[in-house]
Amino acid sequence: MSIKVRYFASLKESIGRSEDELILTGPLTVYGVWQQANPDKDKPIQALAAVNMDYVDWNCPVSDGDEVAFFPPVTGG
Amino acid sequence: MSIKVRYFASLKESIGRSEDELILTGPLTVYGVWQQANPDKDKPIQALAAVNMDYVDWNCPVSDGDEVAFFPPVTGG
Amino acid sequence: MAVTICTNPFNPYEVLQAYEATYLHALRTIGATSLFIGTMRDFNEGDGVKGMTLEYYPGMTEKQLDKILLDAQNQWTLIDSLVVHRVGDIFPKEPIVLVAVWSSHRGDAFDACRFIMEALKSKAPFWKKELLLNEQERWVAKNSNGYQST
Amino acid sequence: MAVTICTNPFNPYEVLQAYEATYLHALRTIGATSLFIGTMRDFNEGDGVKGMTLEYYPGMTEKQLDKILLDAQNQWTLIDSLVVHRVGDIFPKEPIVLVAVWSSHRGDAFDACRFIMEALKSKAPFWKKELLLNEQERWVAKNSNGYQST
Repeated sequence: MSIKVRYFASLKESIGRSEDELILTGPLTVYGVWQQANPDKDKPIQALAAVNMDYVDWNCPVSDGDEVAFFPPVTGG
Repeated sequence: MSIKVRYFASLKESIGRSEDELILTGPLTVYGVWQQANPDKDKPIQALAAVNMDYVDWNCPVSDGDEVAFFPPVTGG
Repeated sequence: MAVTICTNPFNPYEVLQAYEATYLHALRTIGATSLFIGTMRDFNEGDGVKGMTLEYYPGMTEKQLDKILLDAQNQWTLIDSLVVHRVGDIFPKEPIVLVAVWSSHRGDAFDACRFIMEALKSKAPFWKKELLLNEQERWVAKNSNGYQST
Repeated sequence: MAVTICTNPFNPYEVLQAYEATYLHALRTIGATSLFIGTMRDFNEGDGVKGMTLEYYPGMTEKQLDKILLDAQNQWTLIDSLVVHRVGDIFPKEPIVLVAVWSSHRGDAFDACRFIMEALKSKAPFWKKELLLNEQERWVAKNSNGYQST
């Protein structure tokens, strides 16, 4: 399946990329997507995750075509 | 001593006057001022009292030259 | 800190821009502005209302409002605060009251703005007499707690 | 209900007057308007700040803000609500966010405005990077609770 991965703000800077296009096989969670996209990097402790622009737990399963996003705590307003 | 008494809103309408000028003798409380000015009328249950534009209890003593005001609960805003 | 009683309709957004233009606009420490505008509705307690007359106690009203703003300044960390209140004849859709609080932080601004509004409702000497659709007049007996259906 | 993300400076009072002019100005049921304006300060966490860049997640930011406004409409009795938020390069004194809530009653307006602002602070995907007086850049790690010295 094909997953689009996006990174924002300080997480984007520390990873050095704003997005990945992953081609994956088998059932996978958000955490699995992180591991596939960043095999050499632990999940940042405070990082948040979203699937298709809704907040999700890191153990949420992903589906073909999903957009998965990782970012630090939000600081708007 | 000379006391100016003022009435506002529904209390002014029910009394039929907006103010009284009283010449009184001896120590007197706000409640005493009401009784002197309105001998035939009980103190309205919810009425508030002010002396020199500050809220006071009805047992507050008054002094020569004071402005005493009586009015119903406030309804601004 | 400023308190204004006005007898004519006012546009709260114009009042705010004019007030900020005097010196607040130049400050770089303002992080939060909390505002409340009370407007005349055409209904109250289940009845249609055509208009109202707002009576006040000149002198005492300003004195009590000044005390409320000072109370707020003492309880929270504020930069400035403002109250504008109409008196006289008022019609539906017209603003009755504007409360504005400027602060560096939103918590202080929110808390103080609400405090000022609730204190005004319970302590500032204003009295509303409503003119109902059936031409009857009635004094508003007391202010509500500010929520629907209560 | 409306959510606007804007890349250029905005005047909140002009935005409000324009928004109200579309239909709210004609309503006779509005009794309470609660507003909050967040403005850029020239200091944060003890350091001087020259400017900031606000990043967001196009699509998700609007989606989350829409949900917050819907949440507020479900919890309180509101007539309308509005959020305007800046993104991009921002300088001290410029408005960052405007929250507006129109209701018949002040309790509903106050509660909902504050709820929307706090929910925005904790859930809407925006990220601030500050440019300090010493030319260093720093990402704001997390939002404060909104009070002085905390």
